[in-house]
Amino acid sequence: MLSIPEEIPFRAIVDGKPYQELPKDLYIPPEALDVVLETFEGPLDLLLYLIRKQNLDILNIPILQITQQYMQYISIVGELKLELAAEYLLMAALLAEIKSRLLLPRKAEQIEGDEDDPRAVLIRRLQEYERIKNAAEALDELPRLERDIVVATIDTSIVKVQRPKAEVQFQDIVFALQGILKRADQLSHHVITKEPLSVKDRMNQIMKQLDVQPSLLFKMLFTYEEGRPGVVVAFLAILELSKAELVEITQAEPFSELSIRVKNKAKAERV
Amino acid sequence: MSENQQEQGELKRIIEALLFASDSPMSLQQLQAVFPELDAPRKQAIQQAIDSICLDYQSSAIELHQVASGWRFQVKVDMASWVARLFIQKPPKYSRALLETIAIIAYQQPVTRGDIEEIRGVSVSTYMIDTLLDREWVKVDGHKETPGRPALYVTTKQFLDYFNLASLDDMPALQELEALAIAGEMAI
Amino acid sequence: MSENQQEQGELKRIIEALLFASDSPMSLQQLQAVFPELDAPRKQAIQQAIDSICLDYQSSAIELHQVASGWRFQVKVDMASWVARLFIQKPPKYSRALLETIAIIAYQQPVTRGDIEEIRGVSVSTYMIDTLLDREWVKVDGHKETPGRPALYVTTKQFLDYFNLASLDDMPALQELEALAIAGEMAI
Repeated sequence: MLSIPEEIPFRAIVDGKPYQELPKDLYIPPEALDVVLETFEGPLDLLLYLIRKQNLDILNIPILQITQQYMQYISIVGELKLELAAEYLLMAALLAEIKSRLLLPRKAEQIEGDEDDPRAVLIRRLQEYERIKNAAEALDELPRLERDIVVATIDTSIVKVQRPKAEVQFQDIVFALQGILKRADQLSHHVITKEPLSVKDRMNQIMKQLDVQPSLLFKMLFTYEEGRPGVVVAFLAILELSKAELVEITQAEPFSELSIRVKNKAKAERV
Repeated sequence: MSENQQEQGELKRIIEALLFASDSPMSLQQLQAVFPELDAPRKQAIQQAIDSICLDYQSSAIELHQVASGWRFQVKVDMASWVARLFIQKPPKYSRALLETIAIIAYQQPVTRGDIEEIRGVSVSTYMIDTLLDREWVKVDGHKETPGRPALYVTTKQFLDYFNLASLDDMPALQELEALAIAGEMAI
Repeated sequence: MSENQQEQGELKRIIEALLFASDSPMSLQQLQAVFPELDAPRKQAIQQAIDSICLDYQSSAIELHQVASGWRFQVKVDMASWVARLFIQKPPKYSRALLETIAIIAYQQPVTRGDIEEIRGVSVSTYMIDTLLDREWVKVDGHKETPGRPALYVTTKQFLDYFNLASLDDMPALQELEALAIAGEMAI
């Protein structure tokens, strides 16, 4: 699981190590890169774009090729110092996982159903997303009020009756205002929880934890309240630390718990 | 003209007047409720009047159209470009994110915010949900019995009215999902 | 049908659509101005179209009627009692969005539409502002000296009268609001 192949450029996401040149098979013109995050609605949208751009069959996408393109794309976005949404990193981790699973030898008797094929899950999500994406486009084309539909109105001033006006208690206004305040309150809390997760910060955090306790169980480095993006960031941080040879990942025996240990105390001070 | 026909002709004019005068679409029930209780026409008679009015306006610039919350007179769609010249303000444009979100709610309802995020693969902002609630395109319809009891969102009649639809069945058909048939061998 | 007749028929439909779409009566001049300058019909042709529409609606529940500022469709006099029943029946209800808008204007005046949008977190429709202006609960009181010079809205005396308040100071103090203002959460 941890033997992520070297060519996956996680490094660029973290510290923006400069590339000498742009990858040749990148399908997005470099000048368009600064608008990409606004252009795509998310990682699924980007993947669909990469697949559709090359006329690939969604049911049989070459995972290796698509993974490489996706990684190149997000590493360049990372390099341009754009805040890369955690969702994009999550997808990168998923692709890496699928790729590594495909590289592993499989037991002969293990005839997997579609549900167990990691590609099947991804393909199903891509299909479902594309369906909604198309539906949203179709919805946008329906005739609608304010754009294509105008209600026919006539004058009714000859009707003598005073049209009743809406009755409002001042209390209604106070309630309405309290509603706004409550929402504003929730919104401000929301902003705090939505603070972007940074791999670099997480690396520092882990090293600090290891300062106190030189060896930690792998699972202790994850905060499940942060959800999947948080898990991905922690995972990437561990990989980075391992790659930089600041920590060591060990396993006492097969299938036992992994633990993380400081590898070089002197070097750690410099992170 | 028989007395019956005369009555039906009069009913038709009343229905026509009411539908033109009302600010919002009117259902058969709402039309019926305008009449004195003991003298109210049957819904079938009102429907007949509506059918007849629809025919009358066939060659006109307006039409009687049925949307989710009832019937309304509206300018025919082929006149839209002319009518648009009357209005200085540009019609609002909706972002892809918003359209995708409302599409998910419309097709998969009831859904939680988490369901929407799962399908779109990105987080859904509070602002977006608020905008949809504010426009009264969606409403909260109960809570899911899972941890946190997240709100379940459904679309409203106003949403259908806005998009000129009479029911959810009139939404553009979702494309079929192609069956997954991944070969046993997983090529890389 | 000659080409000329066809053109006149098309013109008639456009005029009909415009008169139904417009909120206020339209004069021949205003109708003419809707067309591209080089392609505008002559006033005489527009008048002909109007005459023809008048005939079409003779047996209908509405009529095309000329008032001082132009032509408008209106409900026929003999239908007035039915329309009156409709209006009595349907006292409108203000939406949450509208109540929030008036609340913000009352407590934060003077405010621009942008201010209201910022506080509510969603866009504010023209319809809402128009409803409040119509009701004479708010009025425009100058413009903010920022780009676009947006209108500044304040509440009116009628607003205070309706709620039986002698002055704005009589509004209940909202401590939460003050707390939030101190915390700088909202641009006040």
